[in-house]
Amino acid sequence: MNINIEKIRSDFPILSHKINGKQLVYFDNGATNQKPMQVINCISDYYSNMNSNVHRGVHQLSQNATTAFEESRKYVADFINADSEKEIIFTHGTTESINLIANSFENIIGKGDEILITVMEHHSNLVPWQQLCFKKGAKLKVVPITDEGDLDMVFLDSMLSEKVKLLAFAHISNVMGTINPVKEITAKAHKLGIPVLIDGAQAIAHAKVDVTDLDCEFYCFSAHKAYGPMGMGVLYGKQQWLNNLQPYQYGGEMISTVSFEKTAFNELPYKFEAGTPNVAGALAMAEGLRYIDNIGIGNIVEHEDDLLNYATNKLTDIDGMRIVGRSKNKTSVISFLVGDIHPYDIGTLLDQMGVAVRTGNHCAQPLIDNFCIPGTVRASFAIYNSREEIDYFIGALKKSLAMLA
Amino acid sequence: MNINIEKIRSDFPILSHKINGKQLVYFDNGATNQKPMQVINCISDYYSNMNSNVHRGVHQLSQNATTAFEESRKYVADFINADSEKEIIFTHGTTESINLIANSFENIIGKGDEILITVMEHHSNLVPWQQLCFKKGAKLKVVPITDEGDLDMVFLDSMLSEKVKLLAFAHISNVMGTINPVKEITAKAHKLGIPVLIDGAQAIAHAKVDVTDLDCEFYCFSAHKAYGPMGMGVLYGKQQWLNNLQPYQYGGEMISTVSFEKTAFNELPYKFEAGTPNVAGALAMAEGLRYIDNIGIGNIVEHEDDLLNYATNKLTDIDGMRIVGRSKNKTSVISFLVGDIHPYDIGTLLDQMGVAVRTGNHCAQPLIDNFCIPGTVRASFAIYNSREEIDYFIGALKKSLAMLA
Amino acid sequence: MTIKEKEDALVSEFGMFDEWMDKYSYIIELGKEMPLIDEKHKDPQHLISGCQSRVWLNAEIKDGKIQFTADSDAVITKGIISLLLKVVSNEEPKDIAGANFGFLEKIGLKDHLSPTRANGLVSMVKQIKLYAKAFQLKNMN
Amino acid sequence: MTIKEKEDALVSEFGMFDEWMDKYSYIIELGKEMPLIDEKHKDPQHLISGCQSRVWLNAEIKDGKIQFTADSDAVITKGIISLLLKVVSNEEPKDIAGANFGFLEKIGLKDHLSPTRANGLVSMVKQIKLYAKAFQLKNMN
Ligand SMILES: Cc1ncc(COP(=O)(O)O)c(C=O)c1O
Ligand SMILES: Cc1ncc(COP(=O)(O)O)c(C=O)c1O
Repeated sequence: MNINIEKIRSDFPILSHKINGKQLVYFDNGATNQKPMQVINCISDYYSNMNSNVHRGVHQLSQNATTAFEESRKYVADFINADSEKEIIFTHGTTESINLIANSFENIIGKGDEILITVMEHHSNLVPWQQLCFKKGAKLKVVPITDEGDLDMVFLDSMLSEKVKLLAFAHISNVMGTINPVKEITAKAHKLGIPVLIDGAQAIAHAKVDVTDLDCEFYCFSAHKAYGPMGMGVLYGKQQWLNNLQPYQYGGEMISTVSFEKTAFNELPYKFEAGTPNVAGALAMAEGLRYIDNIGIGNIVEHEDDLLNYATNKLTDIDGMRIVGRSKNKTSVISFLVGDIHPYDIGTLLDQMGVAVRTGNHCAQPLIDNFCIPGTVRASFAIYNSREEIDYFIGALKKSLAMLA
Repeated sequence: MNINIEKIRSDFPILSHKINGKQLVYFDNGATNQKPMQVINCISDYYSNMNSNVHRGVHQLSQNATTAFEESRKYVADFINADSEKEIIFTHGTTESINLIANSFENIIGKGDEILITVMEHHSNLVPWQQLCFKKGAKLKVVPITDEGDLDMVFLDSMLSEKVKLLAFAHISNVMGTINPVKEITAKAHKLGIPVLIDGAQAIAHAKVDVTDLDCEFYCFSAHKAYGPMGMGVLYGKQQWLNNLQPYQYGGEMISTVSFEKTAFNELPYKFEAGTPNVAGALAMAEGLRYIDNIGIGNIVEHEDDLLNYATNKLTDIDGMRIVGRSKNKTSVISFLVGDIHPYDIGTLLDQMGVAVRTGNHCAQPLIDNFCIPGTVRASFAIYNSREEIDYFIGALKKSLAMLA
Repeated sequence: MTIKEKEDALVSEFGMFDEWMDKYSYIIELGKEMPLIDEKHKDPQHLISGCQSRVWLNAEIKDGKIQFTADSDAVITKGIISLLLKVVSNEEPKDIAGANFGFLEKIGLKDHLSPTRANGLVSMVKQIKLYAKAFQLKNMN
Repeated sequence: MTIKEKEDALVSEFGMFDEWMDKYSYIIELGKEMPLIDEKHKDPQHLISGCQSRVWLNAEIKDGKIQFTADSDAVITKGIISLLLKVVSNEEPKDIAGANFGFLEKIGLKDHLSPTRANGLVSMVKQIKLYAKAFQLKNMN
């Protein structure tokens, strides 16, 4: 192992907290992960030393804030290997990134057209397309999955057709951890000229993301799932696509000139960034990604894979254990059920012992319904988690099960 | 004076900074104001001690974060005297709040309908309505202003008609500081059954805002102009209106149940809050408003009025001075021009002396065009500014003018 | 026993537990003893919308007193419901309308009733009060 | 003088100023001496889109060397343009294409050329290079 977990843990102030008198074990990383001092300090520093509105000010504070803001954009562009920082639109999160494209596609989608998604989508990558289809008389088609939780590629092939105007799917499932073969699927879609949008919310902190290699048209993610702040996210889009799409919101920097009769819009990326931007958010997002870079995404994947395998083995030993999502290709997300015990009961007792997991449908209700289950308990790991924490969790889980038996 | 400026200044770390070797004098508060330690610490504390996704978690961190998040909503509701916290939609700023309503009005506005705005609107309260009108074949009508920068009430009366489906205007002009007679105008509109949206971006930190007293249908503002964080704002809306409007973005907490065939939306306020909310932002926004409350908005207005009068008198003594916006009813925003000197030149030289002002069209290009000027220099004050700073600014301005003469 | 007395009794019962495990085990036990809602009432009308576990509630009036029955698919939720019902069941509508379940705080379960909790217990309490009010109105007519 | 030599000359001239006021006064003076663009060229084609002050630029070739003229409605912008033009005017296209205006950093004006600056000077530099390239191509034909 190339990483020093103790050192990493000491970067995260919240990890030393006690919950119900017990040491916090934070396994709810799929929902949001914790923030290192570097990111927290970045926000404080920004507001203590350089806070200003950007782009239009002639004074130094504004100049410096603008420079830092645009350097953050460059950092993000490099992080996902985009061609240009013009392709990086700052949004407020994955959900907004997806809604932006869904809105801008109103001019592109028509009656009888199809939008293709998959059974494993998060509501944020489902409902925007569903509502767009309602509005435009188009059809939402859904690619099924196998029992293991992999996309059914045979179905996918048969569902790709000239009618499909967009294929939108998750890089990584937030419920099952399945890593979809993004590059392969994108290539299939491109053969028919279908643009591809990837929901990278669960991937950005857990896998190498290279949009040039993937060759997707759009890629979306949130800062708060990548050691960064809440309320900040990214829409990556290929320039020729972004140039052709209509703006989403109006006001502020996205305007070039305006009279009461007409408005000319600014160029990329500003065309899609209305209102005062979240400068602190942009800096802190870049700082979160820098945190990943400093450890190295390869090292992170290796460590999290180790946790995944370690935990999966231990869980499998438990009587009545059912792991939902058993793809050969998955990240450190484990959803499970034990016998017919309700996930809520397990989550509540684990909480008493300081272990934070998520329970429920994880904003992927159709996927949960697909398995005919009431929800799952989900443990999802991040760079600061350890085998010791998993041992403790397994002990706590066994205690809970004994109480619930 | 009931306030202690030295004490207040010591709350704002950035105010002790030097710019170009000179003590910073920050008069760009109309663009964004600076943050007190209380707000900065609130963000650090949140990420160090309680960070979690909200609403759906059974574990303690999530419970605590959810409680704090909803208490912030309650604080905001009380701050503007809303009936219920259901009327407080968290957005990312004024611009998004306005765009949300513009989008949701797509079902309400039709061909031949009119939307009424004023000449003094910020782009964010102009372009969304202009584009909505383009899209729906409606007409954008613009209420003119007097030479002093007041709304022309005679014109307003004549332009209000059954055709008008919405009246949208600024509580306070960001260029001229004019305080519009909001309550009176709203009552006029209501006589014809016209709903009213108020852009409160410049009012929230500088005037008492009481939405129940104003009786407006919608009120919008940004946290970053009220000592709070960037990337956070509010849309206040009357419940019966919000209930009838369609959602804006889809995904996350705004969904109640979902299948591939249909989606049921959550109740207010969640219906309009898609995606992971900015919990830190909500807490810090409430903290910024609490800062205002602790000083007392009455004391703030008194202090800022004093600064306004003091500065206006000193400026008026300068040869060739033209103050743009001379309403009897204005806040501490002073836009000016001197002779035919370009605002950019003045701003650049003031910056050399540590004085941060804004120059240009202040995102209100049509208003600037209305006066046939190239833009203005704008000095705008906040609670932490002082007469001494104004003295220094006047000296620096005179030096600049001598160089530019 | 009045509602107040029943609450006090529960508080002193729970006072015996030093360990959260004993407390929760007892809650789960109590859930098992709760008068269950008739299977035929487990329908959408009796379902309380909570985020994760499903909760059903029914109420009938007998000799001027309300008899509650309920169920949930999560046993801890069920246990806590049973605590609520222990206190209000077999009481008159007017007394139920005034109940505030303050005892939950004393036995360290208050957060289960917090409005932000994903178990629907807040809606459960609302529904209990609604039933009480409905029967009150009926009596007056 | 080569571009490099002209840059060095400016750097040493500005080296004389201890005070920012003297520096900016001098910049403003230089702006007044700049060869102004013909009024008839102050049209949208010659306008450089900058955020706040308007800037016009024209270029003509004479004996293989480019003669630039310009103007701005802001005198400081005008002064800085005059610095740029002092260095590149009357030079051959190929030399101008290679200029990087590094001297601005040495005289403490670099931030005026930052891409985030609201004065349009970056677009101005781009336009200077475009002219140089266009004339280079023309020469080759
Ligand atoms: C009057 C007015 N309206 C709207 C806005 C837009 O606010 P924001 O950029 O925070 O969305 C501003 C601030 O720039 C403003 O002054
Ligand atoms: C796969 C997936 N897509 C989309 C989202 C939505 O992200 P956000 O809530 O940050 O907008 C999430 C996170 O909850 C997710 O896991």
